[in-house]
Amino acid sequence: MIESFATIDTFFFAFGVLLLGGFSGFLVSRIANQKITDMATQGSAFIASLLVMLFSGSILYQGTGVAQSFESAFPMLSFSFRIDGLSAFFLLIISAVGAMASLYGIGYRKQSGGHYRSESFGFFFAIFLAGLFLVPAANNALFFLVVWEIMSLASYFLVVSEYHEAKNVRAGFLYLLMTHFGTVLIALSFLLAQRATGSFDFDMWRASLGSIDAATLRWIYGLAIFGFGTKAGIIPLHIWLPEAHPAAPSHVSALMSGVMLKTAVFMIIRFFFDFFPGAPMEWGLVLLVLGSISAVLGVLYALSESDVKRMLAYSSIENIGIIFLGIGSAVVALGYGMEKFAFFGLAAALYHTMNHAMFKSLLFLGAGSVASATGTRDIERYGGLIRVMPYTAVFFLLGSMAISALPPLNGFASEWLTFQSLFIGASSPSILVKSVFIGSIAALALTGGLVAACFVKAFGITFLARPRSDASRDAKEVSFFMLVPMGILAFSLILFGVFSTTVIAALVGVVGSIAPATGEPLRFIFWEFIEKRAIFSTVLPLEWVAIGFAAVLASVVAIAQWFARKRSIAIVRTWDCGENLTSRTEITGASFSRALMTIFQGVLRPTKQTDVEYHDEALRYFIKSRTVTTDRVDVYQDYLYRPAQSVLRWFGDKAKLVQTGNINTYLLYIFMTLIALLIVATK
Amino acid sequence: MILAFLIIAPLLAAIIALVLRPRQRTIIEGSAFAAQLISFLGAVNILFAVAAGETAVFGSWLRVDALGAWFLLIVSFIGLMSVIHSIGYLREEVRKGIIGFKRVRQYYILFSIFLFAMLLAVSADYPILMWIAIEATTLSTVFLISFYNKPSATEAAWKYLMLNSLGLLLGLLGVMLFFSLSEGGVSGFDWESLRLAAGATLSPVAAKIAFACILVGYGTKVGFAPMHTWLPDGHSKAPSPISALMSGVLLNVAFLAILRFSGIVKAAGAGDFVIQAFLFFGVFSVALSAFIMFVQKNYKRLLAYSSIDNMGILALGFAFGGIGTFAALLHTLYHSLLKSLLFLSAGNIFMKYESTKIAKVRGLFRALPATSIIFFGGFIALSGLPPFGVFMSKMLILTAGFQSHPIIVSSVLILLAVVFFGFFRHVSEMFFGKVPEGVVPGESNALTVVPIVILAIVFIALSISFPAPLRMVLDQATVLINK
Amino acid sequence: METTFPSIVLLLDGFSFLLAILMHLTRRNANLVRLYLIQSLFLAALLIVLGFSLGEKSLLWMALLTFFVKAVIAPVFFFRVLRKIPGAEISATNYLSTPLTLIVIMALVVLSYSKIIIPLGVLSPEMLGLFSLNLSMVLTSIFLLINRRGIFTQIVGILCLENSIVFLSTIIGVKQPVGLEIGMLFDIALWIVVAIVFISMIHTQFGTLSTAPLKKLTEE
Amino acid sequence: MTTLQIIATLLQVLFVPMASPLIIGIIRKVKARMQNRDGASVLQPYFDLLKLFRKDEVISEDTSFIFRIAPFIVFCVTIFIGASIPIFSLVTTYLPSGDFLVIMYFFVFGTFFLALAGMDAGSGFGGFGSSREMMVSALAEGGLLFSLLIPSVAAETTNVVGMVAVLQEFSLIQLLPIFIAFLAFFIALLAENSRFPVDNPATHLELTMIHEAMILEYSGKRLALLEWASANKLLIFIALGGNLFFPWGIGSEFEFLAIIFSLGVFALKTAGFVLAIAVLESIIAKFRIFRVPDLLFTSLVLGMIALGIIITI
Repeated sequence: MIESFATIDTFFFAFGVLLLGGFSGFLVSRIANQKITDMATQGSAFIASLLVMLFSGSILYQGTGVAQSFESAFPMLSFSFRIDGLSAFFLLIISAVGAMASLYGIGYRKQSGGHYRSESFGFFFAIFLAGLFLVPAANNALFFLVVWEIMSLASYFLVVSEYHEAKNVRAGFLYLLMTHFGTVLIALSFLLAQRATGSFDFDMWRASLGSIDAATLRWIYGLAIFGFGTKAGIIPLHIWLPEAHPAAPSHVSALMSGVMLKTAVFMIIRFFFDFFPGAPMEWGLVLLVLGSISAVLGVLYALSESDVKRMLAYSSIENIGIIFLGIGSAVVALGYGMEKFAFFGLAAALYHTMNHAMFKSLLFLGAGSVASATGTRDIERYGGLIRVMPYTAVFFLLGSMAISALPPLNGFASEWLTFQSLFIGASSPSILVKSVFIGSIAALALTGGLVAACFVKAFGITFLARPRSDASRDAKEVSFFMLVPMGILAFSLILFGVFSTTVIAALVGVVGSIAPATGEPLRFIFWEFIEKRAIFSTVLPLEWVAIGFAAVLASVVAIAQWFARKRSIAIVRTWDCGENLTSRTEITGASFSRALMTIFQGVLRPTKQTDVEYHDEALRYFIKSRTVTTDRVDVYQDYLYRPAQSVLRWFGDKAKLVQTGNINTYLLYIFMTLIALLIVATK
Repeated sequence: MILAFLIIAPLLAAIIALVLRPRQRTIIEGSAFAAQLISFLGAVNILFAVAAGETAVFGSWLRVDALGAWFLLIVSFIGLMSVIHSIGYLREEVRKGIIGFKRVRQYYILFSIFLFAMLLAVSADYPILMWIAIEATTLSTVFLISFYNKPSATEAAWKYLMLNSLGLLLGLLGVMLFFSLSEGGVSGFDWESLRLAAGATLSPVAAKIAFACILVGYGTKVGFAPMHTWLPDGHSKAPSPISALMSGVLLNVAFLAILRFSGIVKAAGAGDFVIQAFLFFGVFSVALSAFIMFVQKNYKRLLAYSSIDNMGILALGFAFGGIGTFAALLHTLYHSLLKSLLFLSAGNIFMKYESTKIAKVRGLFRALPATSIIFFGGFIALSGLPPFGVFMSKMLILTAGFQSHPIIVSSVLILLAVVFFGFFRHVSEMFFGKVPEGVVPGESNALTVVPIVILAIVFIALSISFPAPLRMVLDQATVLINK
Repeated sequence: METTFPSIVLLLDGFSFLLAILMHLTRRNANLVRLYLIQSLFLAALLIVLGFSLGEKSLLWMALLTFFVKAVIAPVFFFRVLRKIPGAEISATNYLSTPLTLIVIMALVVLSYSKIIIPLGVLSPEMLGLFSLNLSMVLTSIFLLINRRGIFTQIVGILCLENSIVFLSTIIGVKQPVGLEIGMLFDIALWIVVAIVFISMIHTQFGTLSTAPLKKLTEE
Repeated sequence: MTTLQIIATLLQVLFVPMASPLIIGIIRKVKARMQNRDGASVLQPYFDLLKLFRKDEVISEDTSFIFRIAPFIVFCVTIFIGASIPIFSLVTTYLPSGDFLVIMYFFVFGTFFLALAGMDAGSGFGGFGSSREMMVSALAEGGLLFSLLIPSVAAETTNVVGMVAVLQEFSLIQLLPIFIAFLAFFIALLAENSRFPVDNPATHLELTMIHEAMILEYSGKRLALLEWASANKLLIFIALGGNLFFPWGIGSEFEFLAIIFSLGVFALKTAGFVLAIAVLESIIAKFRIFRVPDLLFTSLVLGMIALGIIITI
């Protein structure tokens, strides 16, 4: 029965549903109101995602990939699909998050008083999903570029869907610009590969194993890392993330942050382990360094943010860094020819990819609910929401715990795996390699701690204590359609954490399917890893941990309650030292992170400026008001992007001088060109 | 026969307009439209004939091979679109009282002659005849550029006249040299005999010298940097339908001349010179336009520079040869469609905002929903973003060149990114934001929207798949050039 | 191809080159037109001579037409314009001073006699000389366009350039169908008309015939 | 399963909560003596806990369920970890939860909820307490991880019990890097257990307190649980330090005498730690909050160095 879904037709059928739904919005909105339109567009997206889930899941289960190819009107471009284990795995993640996001989207626009037309939004949403589904399936470089750009373009329109705010437009501009820049690098690497192999078909690239000279390969790898790194948001190519994610509606940000970044990870894995395996291990070190930098800086920036969605965006950068750590260690291991360990690192990367997709989309959805319930994204205006929105609070709490890698949730499992792969690397003979690995371990450890701090802040400031504004006092719990996906995601966090050993075993199976050694398309049989998991269950026994801890907790609570059963509990006001406590006496997010920011001020470059207003300017005794504005110096803008732009501008201004306006000059141009050509011609 | 008819039709329209009184505007418009329709249908007919393997011939003067048919189709189709747009555009102008009926009649006369000249140039079998026709395009467009009779327009027209006259005279010199320099003379006066003579007796150096003149001469008309200087002025001052024609078609026609001669030079065994020259002009045009577009302040000039940029890309494509030629021919089609689309919608924008300053244009999406969406889409497509065809044509051109000139191709790719940056900056500013006061939202005139919609549809259709005859002609043309 | 010409041909060719140089030196537009008139006459004469020596009827027709268009219509028009427009007699100045101008012209001549055209082994030595002569005439007249500030001068410069191209093509004996030749002449005639219209337009809109005010269109 | 096994296992599970108050008591006693005070009895902490359990509770109206569950979670974390680390015997404790990353992150788990609880009441003290606590634990984590990683790398296992089992066989010279790591560990210990010079467990002065600030709002049984939990945590760290870095005298088989013996050895080790802490707290002053990071980074760097060494030899 499962097998019947593991055919490419299911895949195409899903696209049919998706696009029909996407276009249907334009019709529905004519005859029905926006709410119905949302139902139609988002609902069909939901169904399509379910279909793709079914498809990829059955592929994984059944263990045989599918491939199909169609001719196109253009030479060299062929619409060829190939879904192997890796693609299926990523498809599964994408479609799962996609399903949740579209479910959430049904209620979102109304809830947030969204200022966008739901038919156009639904259209681009469908296109975006289609692009996301096609990227892992494409098997021809040009076709890949096409779908890659479709994905980016559609997401651009989603980002600017609330274009009445100039900020969003700027964010979209930056986003599309950066992504285009990345695409240029990608295209270059593809061109190089085509030059070396004479074809744009990925299969030909796979076939050309070892026939490409080292220099070309070096360029290919480098361009791929930075091209896809732009999409993945590694520092310093990350600047578009914190702009674009807040601008987009929350379920779109969930998709972008949760899965769109992962498509870049997907392609990097393909490049290093599938297309051109056997990269020298230095590339692994490069990835490790990039990963460490992104992880630490990302979480530091997240810590210093007060816009909840920007904070989540930065934390995505950090998680991408962690994923890169996994990939990097795998590359190093493969460079040393230790395939087993490479599997390990890759499994870590994939596992964290999956987990991050889950909890980051959950957090974005939660943030979206909070933002739409309170009408602001500034966490300084939240507070006490746990009482008015209990469900959202619980889900958000679970998300925060997972992202802070608290056992036995899934975040811990993948971070554990990443740590292990790094430990393996740290015991390598070469001093260089070892020091890089030790550095990465330190980075990862530091990151772990800082993430916990960051999300204590996020959750505590948002949901706990007293409301800091009327908006958050009067907030209401969000609608059913928005709660359900969050609930599902939150539940899956626990599921994928507790049964981590099973998951890891499964991932090793997936990794096996892209192992350079194997010839057949997909080496992944569902039953195989049931045995495999025995290996891991002794190492990472999270189910036992979970059970044990639950048991202890239950017994302790029971005992304590029994012991204190006669004691009463008095509900009184917080101790206020005789002052009356207002929301202004609570700790703010800024002051919560201020200590850490001060410690890392060398990196974060915080700025602080105080304006004091006196009652009497002449004699400055009585202060009327004192405003303190804190900010960060944006190093990348100041030292990287603005200079680049001004260089372009300089060139532009110089080029303008050609157009003098004097006709004699123009005639002279022609004349000189003629003379020059004549001289060249007779040379 | 059809060939002659479809070329004469616009001329007849011009004569009709000449004899009619200015008041009979509808008849004038109708005849102009009818003429364009006829020539378009004729072109389609010829396309089918050529696809079937025969060549349309009229006397010894006119002869349309695959290459000709390809360009003939482009010319006539864009001509048809822009005549439709002109009707709406001029009516709007008249309604606003900017121009009177006499000017309208004058417009249609010149317009028809212009198209007649271009059709003639594309299908001429004699190099000299082609030269005459192209010279005629200059003479007919001069007064269209100075149409608004403002000093700036006059200045633009004057520069256009002088530079192109000089260029074309150099082109004439080149033609003469081609005819004179092959030993034992040329048997006939047509391309083929010239090619044969060149293949037989023309010394490479002589061919190079002659081709240098051709390149500079017709290159001025094509708008290669640094001979491009007339182009931004002319395109930005002319009425939009004319800019659309000039940018979308006229440049291609001039390019056709260069292509034909380059074939002869190749026959004479100096192909490498052609390649070098194309590479130089290509890269230089792309670079210059990229940087100027980045700091451009006037959207019509922006589009004009984008034309220069695309001409550079074409040059590169033909330089790379092989699949690059195919892609370049494809790119001519896409570029013509898109650029005329962009210029026509720019015309609508101009009518709405009455300024060509980018800074003055804000909130386009609210002010002109249909036009703005098409404008934005046209920009996206033209800058080579998938899923549109230009992506494929550009990618194929680059691929063709990457084998032999990796450095050039990489730098061009970067430059194209710069173009995108500059272009996108301005477009996104124009598209979003608040509509300035005094601008009433809403499309002004259905006739100005229809053609751009049609263009958009045709472009999208052609970037998904093209009909068999078109593909056949394209392949034949590719063979012709690569031979 | 014919290798021997009546020496009159050489004379005519050389003189018209001198005329081209003289155009650089004269300051009065009227003289400019006269020089052009003479050059066109020489061209017509050349055509006649060649027509008789080669026995080509078409050349004679061409001569007639050339005479009619370039030596009758054009000057008439130009003179009328010059009379109509006050202050049009004095042409605008050069960019380069007279000696510099002459030096540049010399350089151009050297260029056109230099190795650029040596490889054209097609032509007999004597023909090569004529070719170089005409080439330098072409370059000189282009330089006239570049060097002068006056609208009028530039028009005449273009025409002079056209003349010299015709000289060149006639000398090295390019033959085209009469129809085409007529077409070309027709273009030139039209061109002259357009140019004259422009003179009046520019004069009415800018109040001068100098290119000085025509520098508005730049990248702002 | 013999009765001895059952007893031993029970002992293993209950040892930490039973013994931890005593440790606190001893430390207090020693400090008192060094300040020439008589000081309270070493059993005083037990009485305190008992008293607190008997008291009614006062809970702020601003709090949520986080505030109510946090103490239980924090306490259970300590119980759970205490049951899975080597104290006096290896065999009883070969629990799968002994992975040192699991242990570390379980402590983070506790800290996470403690910090949330601190913010929950909405008083300024609690907020700042949480802020500082998170800062300290974030920075301490690196040092702790490396100091635990070194034995694990040396012993090629991540399970603390397994580490001890392997390290017992090592010679002193092999253990050298482990001793370096111990310095890192000790700093982390002080930080994690909010002892001098990072925090002052005895103070209730707004500017200085960290841990106390977070639990300021607590009373009754929840306060008792928290106090008890911190005591457990201290003992757990002592046990880890004693057994991982000085891995001698731990019985690895079920014999009554062996267990007694290793209990004695453990008592000695613990005494050493207790003395060290007490003396330290008596002779040095608390650091300024922004000098704490220097200390913690020192521990991190020490850990990295030690790791470098251990892999090289």
